[in-house]
Amino acid sequence: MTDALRFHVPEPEVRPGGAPDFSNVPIPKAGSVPRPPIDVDPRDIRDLAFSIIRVLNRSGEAVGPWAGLLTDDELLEGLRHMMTLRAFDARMQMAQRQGKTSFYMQHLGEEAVATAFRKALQPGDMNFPTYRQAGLLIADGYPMVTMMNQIYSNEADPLKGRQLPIMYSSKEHGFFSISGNLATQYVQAVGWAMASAISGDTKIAAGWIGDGSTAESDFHSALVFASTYKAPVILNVVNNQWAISTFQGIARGGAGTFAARGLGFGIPALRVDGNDYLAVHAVAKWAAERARANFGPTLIEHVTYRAGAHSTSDDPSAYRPKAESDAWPLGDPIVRLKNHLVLRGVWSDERHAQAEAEILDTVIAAQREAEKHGTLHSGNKPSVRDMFEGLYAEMPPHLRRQRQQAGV
Amino acid sequence: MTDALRFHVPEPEVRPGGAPDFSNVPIPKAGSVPRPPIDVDPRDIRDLAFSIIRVLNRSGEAVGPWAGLLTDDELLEGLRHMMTLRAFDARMQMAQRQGKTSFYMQHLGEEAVATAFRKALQPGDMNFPTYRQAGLLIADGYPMVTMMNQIYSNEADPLKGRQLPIMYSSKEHGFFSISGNLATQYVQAVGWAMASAISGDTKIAAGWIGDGSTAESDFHSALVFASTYKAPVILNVVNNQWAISTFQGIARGGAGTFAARGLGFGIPALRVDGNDYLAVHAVAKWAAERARANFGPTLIEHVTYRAGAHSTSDDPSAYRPKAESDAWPLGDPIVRLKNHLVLRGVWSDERHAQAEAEILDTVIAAQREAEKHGTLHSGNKPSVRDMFEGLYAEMPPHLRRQRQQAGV
Amino acid sequence: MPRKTMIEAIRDAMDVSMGRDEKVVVFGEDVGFFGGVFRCTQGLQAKYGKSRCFDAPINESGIVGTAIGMAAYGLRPCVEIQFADYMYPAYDQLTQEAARIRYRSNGDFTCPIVVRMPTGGGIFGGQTHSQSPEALFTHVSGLKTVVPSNPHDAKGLLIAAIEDPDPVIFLEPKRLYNGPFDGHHERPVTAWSKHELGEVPDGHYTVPLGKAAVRRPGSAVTVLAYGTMVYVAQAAAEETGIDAEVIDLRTLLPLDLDAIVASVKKTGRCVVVHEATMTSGFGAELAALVQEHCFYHLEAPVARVAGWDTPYPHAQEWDYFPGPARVGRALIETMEA
Amino acid sequence: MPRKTMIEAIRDAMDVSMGRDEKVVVFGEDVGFFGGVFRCTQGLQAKYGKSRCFDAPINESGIVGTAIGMAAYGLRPCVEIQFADYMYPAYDQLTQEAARIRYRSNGDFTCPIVVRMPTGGGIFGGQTHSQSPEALFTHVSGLKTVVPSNPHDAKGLLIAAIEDPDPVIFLEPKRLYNGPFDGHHERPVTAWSKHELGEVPDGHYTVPLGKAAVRRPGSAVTVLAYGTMVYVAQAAAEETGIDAEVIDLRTLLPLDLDAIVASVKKTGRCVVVHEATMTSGFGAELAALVQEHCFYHLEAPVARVAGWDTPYPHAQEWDYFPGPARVGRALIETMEA
Ligand SMILES: Cc1ncc(C[n+]2csc(CCOP(=O)(O)OP(=O)(O)O)c2C)c(N)n1
Ligand SMILES: Cc1ncc(C[n+]2csc(CCOP(=O)(O)OP(=O)(O)O)c2C)c(N)n1
Ligand SMILES: [Mg+2]
Ligand SMILES: [Mg+2]
Repeated sequence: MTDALRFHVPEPEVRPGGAPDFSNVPIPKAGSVPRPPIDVDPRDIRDLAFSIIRVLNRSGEAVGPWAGLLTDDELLEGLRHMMTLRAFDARMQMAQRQGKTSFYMQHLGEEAVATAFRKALQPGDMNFPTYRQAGLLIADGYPMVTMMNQIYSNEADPLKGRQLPIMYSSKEHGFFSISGNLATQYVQAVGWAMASAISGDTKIAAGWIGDGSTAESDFHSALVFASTYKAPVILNVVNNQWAISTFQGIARGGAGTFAARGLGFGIPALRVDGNDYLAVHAVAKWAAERARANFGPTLIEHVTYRAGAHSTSDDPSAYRPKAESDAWPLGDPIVRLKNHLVLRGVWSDERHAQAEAEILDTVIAAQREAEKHGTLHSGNKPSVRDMFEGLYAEMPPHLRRQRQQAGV
Repeated sequence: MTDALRFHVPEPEVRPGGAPDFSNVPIPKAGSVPRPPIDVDPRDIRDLAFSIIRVLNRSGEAVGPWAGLLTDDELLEGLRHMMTLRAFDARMQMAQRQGKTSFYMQHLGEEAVATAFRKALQPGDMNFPTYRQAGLLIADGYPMVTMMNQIYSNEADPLKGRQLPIMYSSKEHGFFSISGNLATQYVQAVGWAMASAISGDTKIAAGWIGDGSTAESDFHSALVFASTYKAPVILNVVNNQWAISTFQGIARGGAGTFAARGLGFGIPALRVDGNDYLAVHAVAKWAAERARANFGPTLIEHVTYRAGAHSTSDDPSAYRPKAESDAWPLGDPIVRLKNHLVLRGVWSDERHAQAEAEILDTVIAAQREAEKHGTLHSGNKPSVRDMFEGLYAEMPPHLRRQRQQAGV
Repeated sequence: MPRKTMIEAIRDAMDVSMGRDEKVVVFGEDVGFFGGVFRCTQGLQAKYGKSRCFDAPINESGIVGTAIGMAAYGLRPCVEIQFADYMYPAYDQLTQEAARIRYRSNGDFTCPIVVRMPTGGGIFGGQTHSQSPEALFTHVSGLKTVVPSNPHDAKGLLIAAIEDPDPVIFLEPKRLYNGPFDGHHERPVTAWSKHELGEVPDGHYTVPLGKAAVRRPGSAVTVLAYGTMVYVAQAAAEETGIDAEVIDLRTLLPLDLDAIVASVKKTGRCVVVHEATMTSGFGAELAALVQEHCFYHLEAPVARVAGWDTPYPHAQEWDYFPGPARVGRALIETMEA
Repeated sequence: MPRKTMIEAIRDAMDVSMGRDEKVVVFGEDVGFFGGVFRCTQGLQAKYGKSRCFDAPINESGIVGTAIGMAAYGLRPCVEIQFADYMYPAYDQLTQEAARIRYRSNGDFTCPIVVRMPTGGGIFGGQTHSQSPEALFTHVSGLKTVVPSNPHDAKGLLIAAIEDPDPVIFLEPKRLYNGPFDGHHERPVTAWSKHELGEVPDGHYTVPLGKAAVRRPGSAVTVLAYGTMVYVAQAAAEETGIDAEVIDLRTLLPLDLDAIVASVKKTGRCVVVHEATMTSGFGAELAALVQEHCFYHLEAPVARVAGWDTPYPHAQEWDYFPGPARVGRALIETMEA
């Protein structure tokens, strides 16, 4: 007689009330994963999908074959970008609480991912980001005031109040207009990269997706097209362990890792310590070189942890232990890079504290400047006319009638 | 300076006019692939996704660890099923040419896949087939007359003329209503299997998809859900090398095989010689046992060749060499099983010829019977009332009004 | 009688249904442990176990696709799409599969599923948390589409939907979750505890699909509305002093055409309101039907008030929303026509 | 002037566009080497190379999704969905992405793509090769929707669509591919070579989007039609002897409302016809607009003749199809009303 079937629903190790437990997360030693040549046969590096590339060790040293790509100045700049992003987040989070905007999403704990990645790209390359990659803009020098204008939907909002806060767009900075619909843009990144190849250009694209969103179908579409046409694209999965209240095990299912998804497509798949600025940058650089040299796509899983709430509408204490973030074994990306720079003798606690203060001043100054243009519920706003405009290159008659009806 | 990017479009080895070439298709020796225990850790059998499980060797012997599951009588029955399906196809193909129906799709060269698979299932299990698995019905004893009534959309059509020819449905025979939309049912199979597990039942499900259709997003959905909830489902990919005019390389991209797709989900993935009745049956049985024993899903890639046209609307000579089918290295499934049975001394050329004639008679008799009920353009038809009925359990008022308007 | 919010009423409907029929299962994104981002499924996993209420991967097509398979097996899945704006990946499964399985298999297989989704704007959700896609469902033969406007109906309609033998799209106007909202966003929010339709009987009851309700009797003009717009229409009637009859359609398909025709024949005028984009919205169908069935009784063209033909903007939310001022203007124009 | 089938005209439009602008790329399922299951792209790969015309994986969402990315890069993709019935997996990309990119980025990025798809029934294609989903596009702000009815227009409209700076849905009535079909399926097929609208000028020309054409002038009643129904309407007019003015809308969005209103004000009566399912079909929008803009000129309710509210059946295809008899009856009833 056959036993009855049982229904299996994956569960996180602990829930609120329990003690955080990451003992099941294997963390390879920094420097232990080899760096293959960029023309490697993807079949020869399948194991990289199950390891983690790390550069900074516990003592703050940069070790192993992925180390040594960045100068001290570049690292100091990276530190500043991460600190800026964190300060920016804190202010905007507060601005939302003060009713200056409707919504905000922060990057706490994940600052290294996008900031380090951005520096591996070249001008003209294009990112197709999710809502948690503002680091791309910060690291590319996009003005914070403009970001805030967008968040406030004020009169200077470059998107005219049409988009939700943080759904930035900047072609100039290689940052594709963010969509609120998850995963849709992953496959668009592949299309952009295909277009670059079709045009005999040298520019590459990067797609971004969260761990939870890899479950969406467009993730598959992206891999199918990238694999088939060897598109010059970097496919990033930011595994921050959570998708709102849902732990990564629901999206990942029985696969050991998200990087493993690449194996079924013959796409080289690497996992990287997402809280290690140097590692993220080195892996991104490797993938960018591959793409630009016509070797096709690379899948990168950035292993990190969403230390904050999903968004200002979320309270994570309802679904995970409060202290889970402190127990995260890969540490804090800012602290780790700071320690490394201190160890190298180019940074100190004092300079760090000073930089923090300076950065805060800059952010606050930007905020003051932005608020001169208004915030969501006060001051000047994008006009009602702006609501009707810009949908089509030329306004069709029915919309013109509606605009007249609206009296604008 | 960076070189310009190049756009890569995969191409089949040969096109019409060229000589068929399958030298790039590695065919392992029959009997050479081990048979793991059903509780195997999927990580330990990743190589099975790149090999081919085969039982019948070139001499017609059944060899290796996957052999020995079926009695002579069962094999003889299997042969009869395949021959019946082939004869059925030939008659229906002709019937379409004679204008008795609008459309037909045959299974030529792929007869082993569904017929052998069906015998590994138990009553109550449910298939979610594509349009190329009529072998499931034939092997389960579903009446050919009923199939033909459906194909003819005649007065006895169990689907009342509503569905395209060959889009059968039979709950009783574990055959879910076929959809004309590719891939949609793959994930439904997973849902059915989840329901069985939720209910503490012992029944399992099987999903079916073609090589080309694995590119569809629902293929991904199915793998995500099956992997996450360890659903008792067998996920079949029938790789018959072609998707209408498109060779399998477009869907497969840079992956070596379609089975490889399972690796990214921790789902055991096996490739099987789809033209080998014994191998298909043995692999199906293994997967069914796993599913029933709560070990979750299995992905099976059936390696076969679509020897005929895609459908009656298609002419393959426009996109592949005419003789390509003869060059297919895995041979013809009927010939191979026949040879095996002859070798075993339970069959002969004479009996085969005789069986062929008998089967043809049976098919023709069924056809005569079906044609008594009419064919698409002649004889009695499902009524116009049938068009309005059965959309909802109870006909809503607007449809009642429309039916009255139509005067029925 | 106990007063409940619409969220509590919806949760209660699932609770009652799960308690009565073990074939009812509930799943969706964040629906299990956490109980849904709007908390509509809170407590159901704890009460009925992980096999009856669980978290799903973020894949709407997979959620609906597996629900269809479960329904074919014999379960009665009631699934949640986190926002109606995210139903598009599931649109293929809903329209090409769920809607057609009974028909194409001649009843061999059926598809009793309910797909719940929060709909509509008014929470500064921008273009991806504000959509009202009802017309995309009413155009599809084989689906039923329901839009409750209050806790009492929400519970009764949801139980009826779960018990219905066919697929039902259940659109929940999220701006009504916590109170009847009449479009006056500048005023304090009213709670359901202050409203008689917040009274939700305990236990099992149904509100039948396909029956409209008159929310405000009147003789001068008929207003056809559903969801949030029911309250906006009532407010517009009060504020203009026009004796409008406000009909809450509740179910868009099957539609209660008899109730509509009876009212319009009485009033001779009709205004149709909805929040969705105007062009090809469900209001078009309503206007077409009204002029077809009441042509000789109509004293003015059927007017439509709807969301503009643009995506739902963030900053200009209240310029987009067809509030009481715009509806009022349409009432006046229709009376003066 | 050379006469061409609609297939040849469509191919010619892509050929001309690819020749003039190397940013134009064409892809889709079976579109490359083979030239498409309806052969609309035959020869383009051979002429322009595999980088400009190629086969795509069977993934409609991926086809449209990559096209959007290409458009953002600066190309002008013109992609094929093998049948309109298979556009549903791409519906999310079309409606939530293509339609909104210009708007939400305030023009920072744009999406000049064309998505071609064969539509409509009449080839015994059953419920999955016969659909007419135009209303699902006209409800979505940001898209344009075009339905040509003859080779001349097909070429000119397709070139205009490819050159348009915004996303265009291009629906090709497959029953018209080889000849003007008036619904008399029992009669021999007419070829385009016998029809003056089969005359297709060589080289570049456009038919502007948003402009209707009067196919049959008349004074008794206006018939609004597009695609195959243009010929059905003409046949119905001839057969009933009713002096109907048949308007071929050509573009559904933007709609040529001026042409419609002018005609209906002249005739005082209107019949709207389409093949798609009636409820919430584009006919609803047309009827709503006509009664709104021509109320005081209307002498009868606007009538709709459309596909029934069921999936497109196989055996009962001609009972489903709104042929000349049904349209004729509506004309008579509208005249007698
Ligand atoms: C298509 C779609 N479905 C659902 C949502 C609602 N939603 C927004 S964010 C989110 C979780 C995403 O998690 P993950 O991909 O891990 O990204 P993270 O927030 O962790 O960066 C969900 C379900 C959405 N925006 N779009
Ligand atoms: C969603 C969808 N897209 C496209 C089609 C058109 N179509 C029908 S069969 C087919 C090829 C399928 O190839 P494959 O999956 O390899 O199955 P095979 O025909 O070889 O058995 C295509 C593209 C469809 N039916 N549904
Ligand atoms: Mg996450
Ligand atoms: Mg195939």
